[in-house]
Amino acid sequence: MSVPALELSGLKKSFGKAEIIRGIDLDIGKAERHAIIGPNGAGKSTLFNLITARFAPTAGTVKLHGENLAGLEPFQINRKGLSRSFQITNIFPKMSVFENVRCALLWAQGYKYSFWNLVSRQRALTEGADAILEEINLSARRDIPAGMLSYAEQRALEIGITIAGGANVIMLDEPTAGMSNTETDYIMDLIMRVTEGKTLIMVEHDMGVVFGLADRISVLVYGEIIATDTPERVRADPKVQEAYLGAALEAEH
Amino acid sequence: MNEQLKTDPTKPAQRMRAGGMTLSLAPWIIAAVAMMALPMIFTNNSALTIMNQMSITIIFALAYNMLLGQGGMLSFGHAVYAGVGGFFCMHLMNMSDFFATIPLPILPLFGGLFGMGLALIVGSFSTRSAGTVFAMISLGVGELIAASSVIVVAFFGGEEGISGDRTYAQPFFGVEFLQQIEVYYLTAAWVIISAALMYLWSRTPVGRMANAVRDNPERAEFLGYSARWVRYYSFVASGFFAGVSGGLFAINYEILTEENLNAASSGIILLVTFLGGVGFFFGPIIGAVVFTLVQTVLSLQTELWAFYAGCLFVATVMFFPGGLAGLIMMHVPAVKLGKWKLLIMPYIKTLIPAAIGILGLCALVEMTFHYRHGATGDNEMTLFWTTFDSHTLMPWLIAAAVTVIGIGIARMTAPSLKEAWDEANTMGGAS
Amino acid sequence: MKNITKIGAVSALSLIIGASAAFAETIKVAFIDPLSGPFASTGTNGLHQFEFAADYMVNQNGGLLGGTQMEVVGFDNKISPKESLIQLQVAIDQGIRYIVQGNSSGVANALTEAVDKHNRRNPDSRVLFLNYAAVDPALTNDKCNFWHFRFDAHADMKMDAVTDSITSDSSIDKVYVIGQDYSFGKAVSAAANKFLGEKSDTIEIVGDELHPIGKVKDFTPYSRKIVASGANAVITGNWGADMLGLGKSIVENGYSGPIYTYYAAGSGITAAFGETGKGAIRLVGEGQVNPPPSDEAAAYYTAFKEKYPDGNVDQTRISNTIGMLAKAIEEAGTADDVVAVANALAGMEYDTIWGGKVMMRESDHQAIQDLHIFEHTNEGIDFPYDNSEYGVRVIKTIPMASADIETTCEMKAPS
Amino acid sequence: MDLILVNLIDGLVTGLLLFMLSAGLTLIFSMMGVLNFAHASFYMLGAYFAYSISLALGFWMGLLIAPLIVGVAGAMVERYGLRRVHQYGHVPELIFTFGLALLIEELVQFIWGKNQMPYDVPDILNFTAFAISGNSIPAYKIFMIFISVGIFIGLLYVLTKTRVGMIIQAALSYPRTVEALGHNVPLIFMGVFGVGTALAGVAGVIAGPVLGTFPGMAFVLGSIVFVTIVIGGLGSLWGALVASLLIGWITTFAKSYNIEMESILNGIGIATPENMDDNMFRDFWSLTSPQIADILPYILMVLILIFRPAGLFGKRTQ
Repeated sequence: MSVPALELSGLKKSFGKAEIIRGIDLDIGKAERHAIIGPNGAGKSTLFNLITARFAPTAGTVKLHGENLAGLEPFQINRKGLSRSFQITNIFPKMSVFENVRCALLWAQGYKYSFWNLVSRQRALTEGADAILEEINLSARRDIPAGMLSYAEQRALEIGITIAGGANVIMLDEPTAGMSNTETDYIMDLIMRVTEGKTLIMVEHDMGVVFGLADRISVLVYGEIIATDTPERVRADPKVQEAYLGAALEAEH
Repeated sequence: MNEQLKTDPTKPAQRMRAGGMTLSLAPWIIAAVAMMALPMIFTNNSALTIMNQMSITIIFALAYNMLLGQGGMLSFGHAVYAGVGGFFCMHLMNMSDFFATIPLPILPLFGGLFGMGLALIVGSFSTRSAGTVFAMISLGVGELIAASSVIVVAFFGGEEGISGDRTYAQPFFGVEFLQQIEVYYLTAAWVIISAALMYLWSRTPVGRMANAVRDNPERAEFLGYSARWVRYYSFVASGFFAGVSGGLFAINYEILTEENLNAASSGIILLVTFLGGVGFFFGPIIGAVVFTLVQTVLSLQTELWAFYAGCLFVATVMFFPGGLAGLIMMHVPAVKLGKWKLLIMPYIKTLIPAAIGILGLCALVEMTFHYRHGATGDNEMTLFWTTFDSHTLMPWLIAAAVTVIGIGIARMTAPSLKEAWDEANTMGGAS
Repeated sequence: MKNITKIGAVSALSLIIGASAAFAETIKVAFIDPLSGPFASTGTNGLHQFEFAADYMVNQNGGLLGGTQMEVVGFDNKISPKESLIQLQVAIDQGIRYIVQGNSSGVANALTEAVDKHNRRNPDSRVLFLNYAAVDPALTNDKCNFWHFRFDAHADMKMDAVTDSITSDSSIDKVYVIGQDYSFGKAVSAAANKFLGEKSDTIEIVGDELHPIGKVKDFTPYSRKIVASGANAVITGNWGADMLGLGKSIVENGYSGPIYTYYAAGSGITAAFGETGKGAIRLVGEGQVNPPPSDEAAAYYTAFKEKYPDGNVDQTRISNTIGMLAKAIEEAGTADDVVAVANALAGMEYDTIWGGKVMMRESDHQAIQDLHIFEHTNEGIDFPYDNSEYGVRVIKTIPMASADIETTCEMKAPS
Repeated sequence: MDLILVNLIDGLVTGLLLFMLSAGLTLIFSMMGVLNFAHASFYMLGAYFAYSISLALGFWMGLLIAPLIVGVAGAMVERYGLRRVHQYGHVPELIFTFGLALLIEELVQFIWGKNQMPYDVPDILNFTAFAISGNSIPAYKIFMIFISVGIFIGLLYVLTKTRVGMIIQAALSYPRTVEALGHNVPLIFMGVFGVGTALAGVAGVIAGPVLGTFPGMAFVLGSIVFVTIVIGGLGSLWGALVASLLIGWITTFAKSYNIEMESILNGIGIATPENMDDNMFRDFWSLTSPQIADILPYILMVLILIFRPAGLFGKRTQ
């Protein structure tokens, strides 16, 4: 078997005495679409933050394409091909939509910290950014400040920024949170398109999205994964039913 | 971010700002021509000296804005980079053998390199985080270097500072820089070059990422950029241009002293930059011009210049956080819509009475000051080309009346100005 | 806000354009000193003394050169060398040929160099620099030039007088030297060590230290050390808030001997010292005010107080400066040729209303005059300072002090 | 030994004075996230108001009334100035207080002139309380200690035992939650700002007679107050107390003992270079501790920020 795209082993995280993540082992294969679900407070966002080095793990390792990420800064992890979005919209509000995307392309196109290139003169950069705007359907909003976009548009932009760098592992933290049904459909469609052939890991509440998108689903409850399997089998798993789905479904209806 | 969501998307001013910043040469050519032509209008040496001072402040303020406006770093000790650059230039000037081999116009380059050198050192620990930590480290380092300027006499020359003579440099195409006008053109050339370079910097990948890091350092990190390195690069570049302004200071004044390093100078550059407007590249330029005029010209007219400057500054922060540049750019939408003409009459109706009212208020302030602190028997004072006795009732009544009427009229006409403003900024209708 | 910009622009224009037109119907003297900021009180009081002296001594006596009036124009340098150089340029452009300045040796150094360079580069608009209070010895030694004249005794000369006073007092055997950590403070310390070492074998310097200038909030720890050292005389070059803070703290923490100093009178300091400083504060300086040396001096002081009730005549050398400049202009027969005026000033002997003579030494343009040791007190004071009951009274006089003090100056007359 | 005791007392006075300023500043910072650059200006206003009042009504009325006026002035500044600027973000707020500091200094000069004011210790306290081997401790210093400690205890009581204090304490940690609980946060802000500035006013009233009442007094003290709360840890009242005392003692002891750089360097094994006159670092070699006593807090602050950005007791870095 080939090296998994992302491999978590024995991952733990405590804040003071509270143990939020209690030992997670999980392999996510290349080009797999993987969803992580679980009740509120299960530690989904913490898990995301552990993987992307926003927090340092108390124990355990994270491997990206077989490479241990311990001790790396977020920007270093990003350069290795892992990109993420945030639960709370996280864009550059004062810069234009176009510039938001262009910034996301800079490192990937190898400009690094250069101060001898003028960004406006780089055709590949401009075309690349415009192509992504096209893809996320924001071409019409190209030159207005990102902070003025509607909420759904900002979420779309966030996804655009996340995928722009060409990372092959994409992590999306609740991409459809707080959206209406039509908006959710639009974003789902968008995710499907832009993550074609890439590894996708996402945290999501909306079961429709999860079951529509994911190849496999992990269920996280109180810092532990109680099941990892295809959507159908997870749905049928009595443990999951008991621990999560039943309660969640009840609450939703 | 929520703050941003609240901004009104119909306000085209904001759209403009983010809009495509095309590399247009026109403003640069106009600026260059204007700088060439200015000495023909203002011919005497003091005007040249004041314009040189403006130029130096412009470079320094633009360099400062690389931090504050573009990088989101608030520094309370930036004068030390300009100062140290200047001090090194002064030492170079005094190394007569070496100095005789270099033409004077390249001296600021050395200032820049030394300013950059210091920034390389300090930045290595101060740019780890922005915000309060950066501000406080800058304050501490600034105080330390300023304090050592009177202790380390060997380098800083103590309270007298160190001085030299610019004319010992190698003549530059026969020019020895004996006259102010020659120095003026040297300084002007550096202003254009530095401003252009700083503008271009803001268009490079690292310059763009400086904005990104200012807005959202965390997001920038997840795009592959280390926020710290981006800040460091901005800081070092800013140190370079600050050093250039220090070098120009050395050439202009031929002396550097403790005041080039101290907290007051660092404070003033913050004031200048914010007054001009941090949100726009050209903001600091306006700030530098206005502040230099206030400091050198208004201070000849009134002892209370600093009081007025303080009021102007506080008013700017409170009412126009975009600074003077923001005030100007507010009008761009109206101009784009071709409706700016709608504003002329309301402006005349409101701003002229307001101006008169404010002048009346200034007169009252001046008279109070004269009444309290003027010499006995020296009752006469001259204000706005009128000489009168400040100890009689009449001038007070007149000034008070002018103030009340001026501001009264302005208040009365303000609503119609508001209407005209809204109208001029709405799309559609007659244009 | 825009309006203020407008005022700025308009006044700039009117100033810059109008400036060159304003040529001298009067003989103008540019006073370049702080008129705003923390040192403004000293500067403003100095300006008043200059304006009064020009009016009282020159204009009321029929002016100069057959009726030309003298006018003192204030320029605010905010005690910044940079601003001083800008204002110097503005003054020169207004056709002013005489510059007076006194506060801060740093500014004086910047100005004397700038004047020298300007005069070399622009022989058509040469100016003279009349320094009335900056006491850095270098100004009439290594850094001397033909255009600079000093009307005050410099720091070493004053220290010569102070140490004369200390050595003649047999009750003093332990001296503590303390000063601000910058060139002047260090010069005071060096001079005190030098003169005391030369003049006496019995006096011991029990402490010699510097403190940061303008940064000390509480002088108590320094005072403790002074008291603990058993010193019975203190010498300090402090001025302004540092002088007041140090002086009050020393006395309040139990020290009872004299404090010899340079700048501890007028500008609010006399009033603020009040009873605390009585008998303790001793100043060195020129120009006797209490008791008044002549009726003329008393009349001058009274007239000044009538005009400026809140002011003090605490720098009598200002009237000497104006008096000697006027005399030199009359002798030279012109106010436009500053070289002739400078030549008339150099070597001039002048009878001052404050008693004795002032001699402007030709070799270094340093004034030689009587120096006095004053005491801060409220007894026998005819002319108190700061509208308090306290003032300074002469307790010792050194006639023509340091008349033979050496100079390293190599005076070069312009070619 | 006796001198150490005397220095401890002197350092305590300095430290407690600093604490009265830094306590107010840190309260304001914790609540509003604003470093109030004008804080020392309110201290200056306290001294000037007290001086003017003392001319008419005597020192004690000054002590009573001046802080109230300063507090009201502070509250007005919050209400009509800072609250307006608040919407633009933290940096403009900081810059606003910076401008305010300049303006207050100009205003003070406009009203009271530029000279030092003859504001003196009241006669009733103008005596030597006791002496330790020839070093007299003025009664006024003891009075200053009592006032500062009294205020500290009062503050502690209000913060820990009263309802208002509970709300403020909660607001220190969870400002948003407190707002969500329906408390009038703007009013709390105004109150805290007023109380903070009033504390600075008290410090001014009692420090004016000993440290001098002059237009530069705010500038002399201004940045050192920030240094104090940064060292102590932004938002920590205990940190402010510890840092204030630390700075008070460090500066006092550095001034009292002539520790020379040369002996330190020799002590760690660096020999004095022979030709001192030509040496680039000659001024560095001849440094003594009193020379740099008042700069030491800045060095301390920079070091702390580098190695422990949250300060001694701080939790938040921003």
